[in-house]
Amino acid sequence: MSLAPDTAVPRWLLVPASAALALVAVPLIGLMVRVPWAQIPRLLATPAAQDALWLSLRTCAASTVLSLTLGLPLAVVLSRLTGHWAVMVRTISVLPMVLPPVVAGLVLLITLGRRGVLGQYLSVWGVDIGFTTAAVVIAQTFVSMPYLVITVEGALRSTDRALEVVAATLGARPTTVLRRVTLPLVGPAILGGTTVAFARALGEFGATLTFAGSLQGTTRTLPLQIYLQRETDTNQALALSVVLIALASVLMVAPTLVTRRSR
Amino acid sequence: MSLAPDTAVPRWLLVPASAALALVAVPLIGLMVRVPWAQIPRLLATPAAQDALWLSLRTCAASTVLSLTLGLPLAVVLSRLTGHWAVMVRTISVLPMVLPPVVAGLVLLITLGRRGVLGQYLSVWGVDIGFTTAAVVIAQTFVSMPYLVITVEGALRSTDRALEVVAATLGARPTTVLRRVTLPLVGPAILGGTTVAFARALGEFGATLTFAGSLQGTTRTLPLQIYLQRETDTNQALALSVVLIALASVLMVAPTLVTRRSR
Amino acid sequence: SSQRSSATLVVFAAASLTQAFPRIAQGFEKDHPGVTVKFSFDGSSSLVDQLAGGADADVFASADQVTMHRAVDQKLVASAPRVFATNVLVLITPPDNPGHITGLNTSLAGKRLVVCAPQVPCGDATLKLARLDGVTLKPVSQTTNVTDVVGAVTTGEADAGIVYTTDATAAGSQVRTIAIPHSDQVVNRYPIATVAGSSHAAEAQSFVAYVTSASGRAVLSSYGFGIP
Amino acid sequence: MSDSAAAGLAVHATVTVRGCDLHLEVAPGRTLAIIGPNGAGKSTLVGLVSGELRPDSGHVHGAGRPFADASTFLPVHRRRVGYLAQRPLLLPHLDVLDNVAFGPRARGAGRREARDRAREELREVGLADLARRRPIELSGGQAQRVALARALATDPDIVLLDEPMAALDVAAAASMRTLLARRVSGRTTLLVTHDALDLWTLADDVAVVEQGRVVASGPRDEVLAAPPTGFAADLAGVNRLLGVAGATGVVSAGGVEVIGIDDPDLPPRPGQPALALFEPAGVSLHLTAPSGSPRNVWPARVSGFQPHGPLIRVRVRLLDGQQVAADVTPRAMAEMHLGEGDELLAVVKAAQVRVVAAPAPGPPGSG
Amino acid sequence: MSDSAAAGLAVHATVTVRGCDLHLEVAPGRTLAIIGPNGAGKSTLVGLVSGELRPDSGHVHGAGRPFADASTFLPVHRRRVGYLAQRPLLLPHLDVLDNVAFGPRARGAGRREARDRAREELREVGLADLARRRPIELSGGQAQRVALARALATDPDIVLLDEPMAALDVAAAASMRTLLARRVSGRTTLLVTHDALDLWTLADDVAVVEQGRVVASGPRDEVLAAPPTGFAADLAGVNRLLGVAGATGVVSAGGVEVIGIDDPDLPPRPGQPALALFEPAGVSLHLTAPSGSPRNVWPARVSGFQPHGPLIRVRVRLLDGQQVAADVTPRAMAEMHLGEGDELLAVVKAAQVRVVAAPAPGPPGSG
Ligand SMILES: Nc1ncnc2c1ncn2[C@@H]1O[C@H](COP(=O)(O)OP(=O)(O)OP(=O)(O)O)[C@@H](O)[C@H]1O
Ligand SMILES: Nc1ncnc2c1ncn2[C@@H]1O[C@H](COP(=O)(O)OP(=O)(O)OP(=O)(O)O)[C@@H](O)[C@H]1O
Ligand SMILES: [Mg+2]
Ligand SMILES: [Mg+2]
Repeated sequence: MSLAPDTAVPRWLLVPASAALALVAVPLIGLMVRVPWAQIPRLLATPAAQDALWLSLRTCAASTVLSLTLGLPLAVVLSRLTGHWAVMVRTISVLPMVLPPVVAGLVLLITLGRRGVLGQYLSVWGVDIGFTTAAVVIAQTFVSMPYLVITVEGALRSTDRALEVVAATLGARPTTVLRRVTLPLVGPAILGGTTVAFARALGEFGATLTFAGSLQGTTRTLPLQIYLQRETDTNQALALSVVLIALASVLMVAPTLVTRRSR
Repeated sequence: MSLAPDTAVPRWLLVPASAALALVAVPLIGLMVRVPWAQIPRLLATPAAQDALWLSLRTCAASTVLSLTLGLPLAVVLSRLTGHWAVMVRTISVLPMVLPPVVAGLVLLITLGRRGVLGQYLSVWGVDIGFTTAAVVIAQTFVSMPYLVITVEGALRSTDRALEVVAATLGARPTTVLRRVTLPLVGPAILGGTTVAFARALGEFGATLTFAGSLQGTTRTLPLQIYLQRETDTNQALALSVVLIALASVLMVAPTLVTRRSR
Repeated sequence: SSQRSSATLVVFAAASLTQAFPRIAQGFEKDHPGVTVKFSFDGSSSLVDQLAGGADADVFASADQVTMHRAVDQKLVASAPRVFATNVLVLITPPDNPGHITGLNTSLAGKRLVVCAPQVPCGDATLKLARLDGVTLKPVSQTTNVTDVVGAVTTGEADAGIVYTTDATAAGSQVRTIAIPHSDQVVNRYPIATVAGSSHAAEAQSFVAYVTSASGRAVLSSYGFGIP
Repeated sequence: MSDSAAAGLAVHATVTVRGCDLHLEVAPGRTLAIIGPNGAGKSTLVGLVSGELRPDSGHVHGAGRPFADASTFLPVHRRRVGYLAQRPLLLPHLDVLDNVAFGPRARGAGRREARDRAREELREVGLADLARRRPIELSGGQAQRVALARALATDPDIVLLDEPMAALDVAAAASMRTLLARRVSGRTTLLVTHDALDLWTLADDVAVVEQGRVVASGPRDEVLAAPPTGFAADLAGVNRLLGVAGATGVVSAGGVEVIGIDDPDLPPRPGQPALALFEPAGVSLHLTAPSGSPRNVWPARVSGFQPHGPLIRVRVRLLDGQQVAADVTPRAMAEMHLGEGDELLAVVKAAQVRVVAAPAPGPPGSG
Repeated sequence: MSDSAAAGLAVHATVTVRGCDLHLEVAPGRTLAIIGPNGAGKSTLVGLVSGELRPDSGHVHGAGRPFADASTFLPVHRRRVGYLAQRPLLLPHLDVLDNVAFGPRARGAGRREARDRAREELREVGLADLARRRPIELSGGQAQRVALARALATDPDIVLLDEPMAALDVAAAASMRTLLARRVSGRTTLLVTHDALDLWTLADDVAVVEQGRVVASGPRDEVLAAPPTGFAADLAGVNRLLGVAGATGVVSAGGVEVIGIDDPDLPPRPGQPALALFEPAGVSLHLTAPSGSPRNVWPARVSGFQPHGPLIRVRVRLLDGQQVAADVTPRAMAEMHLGEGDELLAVVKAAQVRVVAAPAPGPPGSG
């Protein structure tokens, strides 16, 4: 409700902080002002929008789970590496963040596509990834997992290792230490990283379009639908964007409410 | 070089961690295999590529500086907020991450554009942001600053407040505490967050295209150039992507090398 | 067509066909019961990249012939491409025309003009047309995508833009359209072909036939396309 | 040292979540030792003065300035307090020298000057060699000594020491006591301690905190001469029986009559609460009643024992539950075959028992 | 307690960055107290056994199993050690009960069972009430007691206690000593301490660590009877002068002849190193030579003093720089107008000086 009493923040800090908030909030308010609210219900009733919404939810859930299952272990291992290895592995892990999404899609396509470097062999085995819902999930995971990895690794590096040692002296095997000490200690960071990864996946557009195509009900997620809508009517695209923003806000606020208790 | 000796990571963790690394690394390797290396020097010699490269560097530097100046204060203030305010401010700060870049561009346009909610007044004062390099910087900051804010805030929340109190008893004013205790304590997180923000800005495409347009030397950054290149020749686009990746890698490894000493 | 009662035809079509093609498909589906048509719309060259990447598609409709040639060169299409529609360029401004643009002439000087980049078909055509008319354009942005040009004009961000007449038609009252002299000499042609390796080759063939038939043409011209 | 260092300290404040309602005053320039059990509220008291805690009600005044009341809250950095916490709390990103130089720097000294001062303070705590170490490379005791050097480097008006020597070795603690005695003299000082030696060495006054309240406070010698609580008696190393004064030299306490000698400085008044005080060394234990002169012979039951130097300290419980400690030789212990729960007689010569008026309950400053 | 608890502990290892080369053995079931100055390497020794540190060379064996050598490194969780560090290190995301239940859970107990056990251990340390608190809501001493309960809840083979009572109040420390004495008996235990009381209460053996080396170790009574180093003498509270034995009862030490009585248990041999040991209370200070019987009259110079209970402990330096402590009354002090640097005579009766053979340098287990 207010600034925590035990630590004073310099007053002047509120100036740049407000500016930062304004930079983000003002465009969002602009959107709220301009958006044709009346059209939203009708728009949401169309099968195209419903398919897109539902597909987005499913794929984002899947890619977030995938990001957690693979990304958390990577973050833990990464936080234990030192020297050149750490720099190398971290750089690789972060690279998808820097790729323009379209390039990310292209890179996936030339690798996992039916004629791709790896995909051609998968294809022989009857596994075709490109242009399926699986491709959407892979594209989303590829671009969003790095955000989870980098957030959690940073937090892990600043935890007190002595706590893990103490847990081990109490008889906890490495797996138990991981589950009951290491991960809970960085709980907020995991929550934060997951939120960011989910958000990134939900907004993912370029890589999905390129690697998975845009087929209603199969690969046309909400951002793709918005993009398509824009070809015909910018206002409708904005209206759908509001739906996306609302969805994202709810999904981001929800875990905070759940964990408020334990803070 | 190896896992730190004082804490054992469960062995099985290496399996999902390797899978995660593979998910990211394999497509990048795929790119390396397919890319027409021979074309790169010739491509880099073209004025279009050089302009794009140079513009990307300048705008990303500017937007990173902007993200730091505005985003760091926001992160500090945010880390001190509690209750509903914290949830609200954090959600707003994070929303740009979830917007598909094209929507982000649209949102900026309807706000800061010539007829935008705010832009129409700016326009009267003779300030036209659209289609200028400034628009590129704003778009990049809008989409990338949230990554910095969220990373640093997470780290700040897990620092030991008692250290700040002790510094204050030693006579340090809030500003001094901030500069000499709070921020140094989350140094690695700031570095990480800045890297991520820089990376996101470097790869930014959709918002820039929509809000700033695409004009060689003024607003056509490297990702836009890659996108355009792809219309004529996908291979050349891939070649330019490699340049982007190399650039990003260098910029990410550099700060790590500089700070290696102080770890 | 009645033997295979259920087939889903996937059509890869250029983004500028987003509105026209679903209408055509409605008619086609009525004529061919059991066949469902699905679309994937994107920039033509993206679609070629996707086809090259192994996308499962049956029909490919490109917005220009150069891109279709790339598909042909990579042996991605099965049939000889057929031109089914044409498009010409027009100048558009916001409805209130704040820049007082009168045409592709000196009224554009110092105004914000947005065009397509020369690397993409509409930009290539724009360049040719400007040469024909003896004007040197000083655009503030050269986008990869016609939609971005339309967007810049409808939001009022740009004073003028050069787009296809179909785009102007689709934008309706959001823009004012000004014809450009000699535009009929720089015609953009839309070719269509069936995709190599299609599992519904027969249906694909009939869809191509339908698009080039009278009913297909009728729909296309209602969206502003020219008929070859 | 600034002029305002001459002004004292007053705390009259509550901290509800910690169940603390603390009232305390320290005269200018004096050192007050705070003693009390774990969780009593000692660190809370210190936190109220340092500015780490904000009182829920009441006020805190220090060095002549209001630190906190209903309307004001003086920020920590303007209180000019030197604070040494239970944990060293060194800044991990600075080396030892810069940790100590931090205070002078923050108060406006130049880098050179601050570092010179820091080097001097490090020399005083005997750690000049470690100036370039990182805090993580220090042992527990070394870290605490650096923290002390840091706290003293700012010439604070008020010094807060929260168990500053808990982690120090005997030799270091001894030299630190000498150093502290010199450095805090003339400064208003709060010292939290569990060590009786600190009381003798450093304290002018003593306050006893129990269960969130200051239950007694006063000049050290008075408090130790008549320990106001069992805890204080424990710390002072004497047996303390609380009862009611009867005839001269007599207290009804421990369910028996205790006979001793009235203290002329703190004479008990008949019918009023009084304390009987005596050393554990003066208590002997017998299985049968002794025949000699000792006038105090109390039935008791053994509640525990532990080695105490070359002797064994046996704790026995009297009829009403009050405890008495007796130091006996291992040989005596073995001869009596003592075990927990055994019944015996505790015997003390009347000449060894001092009878004093019980200090009034509650702190002097309260109400 | 498992059978392997009967096996002892052996450390012969180096940790280069900390400048430590430590050699030590603990017999099965015995409690070894480790004493030494801050930064000597005590925590390092403990870390080698807990598995927190890996030796750079050498080996560590515990409870009959190799803990670490050139080829093996037994992971921490398989060492079955109970470890109580200098900091409480409670897990911040678990409440007090679950912190204590952590060990039993990790060793396979069910949730119910583990919590029952935890409640029991909390009761033993007197904190059953705080079971549902978060670690951040505890005072310093409370946290340390919870950490102790947690360490003991796993029935470890080997117990490592690194200054476990530094943060405890007198009463809590006393009851903790009783508790520890009961709970660690029969278990091989390493106890780092700065408190002489711990030696008397808990230790069977004592090892002295200085500058990264174990400079002496042996049964407690032997070590305290003839303190091998000045540090150990300090801790034991006796004066110790190192010299060379001459005729019976004579040692050349402190630049003078010290006359005393040879200890029959540890008789010095002429020409060999010997120690003269005497209590500070037996030393009197004079400005002029006394006329009476005392045979030891040494010129000295005051190097410092501090209150010590009702007395004042004066430290003086002899001709060769060795230090002697003398306890004098404040009155005597005032009458002599003593100040730092003053020259005077330190006088000790020969009957109060015990002369013993100096213990051989180096640890028993080394080489
Ligand atoms: N952050 C907190 N929130 C709630 N209660 C707390 C908090 N910190 C301490 N307490 C409680 O407040 C009471 C007083 O704590 P305080 O730290 O002042 O004790 P203390 O006298 O310093 O004890 P110790 O000798 O163990 O350090 C204790 O009962 C403790 O459990
Ligand atoms: N992480 C570290 N890196 C380098 N040196 C260290 C580190 N930790 C401790 N040291 C040094 O190693 C030596 C031994 O430290 P150790 O912690 O074992 O001392 P200690 O005997 O436990 O002291 P104390 O009584 O102060 O706790 C000290 O000189 C210390 O400065
Ligand atoms: Mg405390
Ligand atoms: Mg230690």
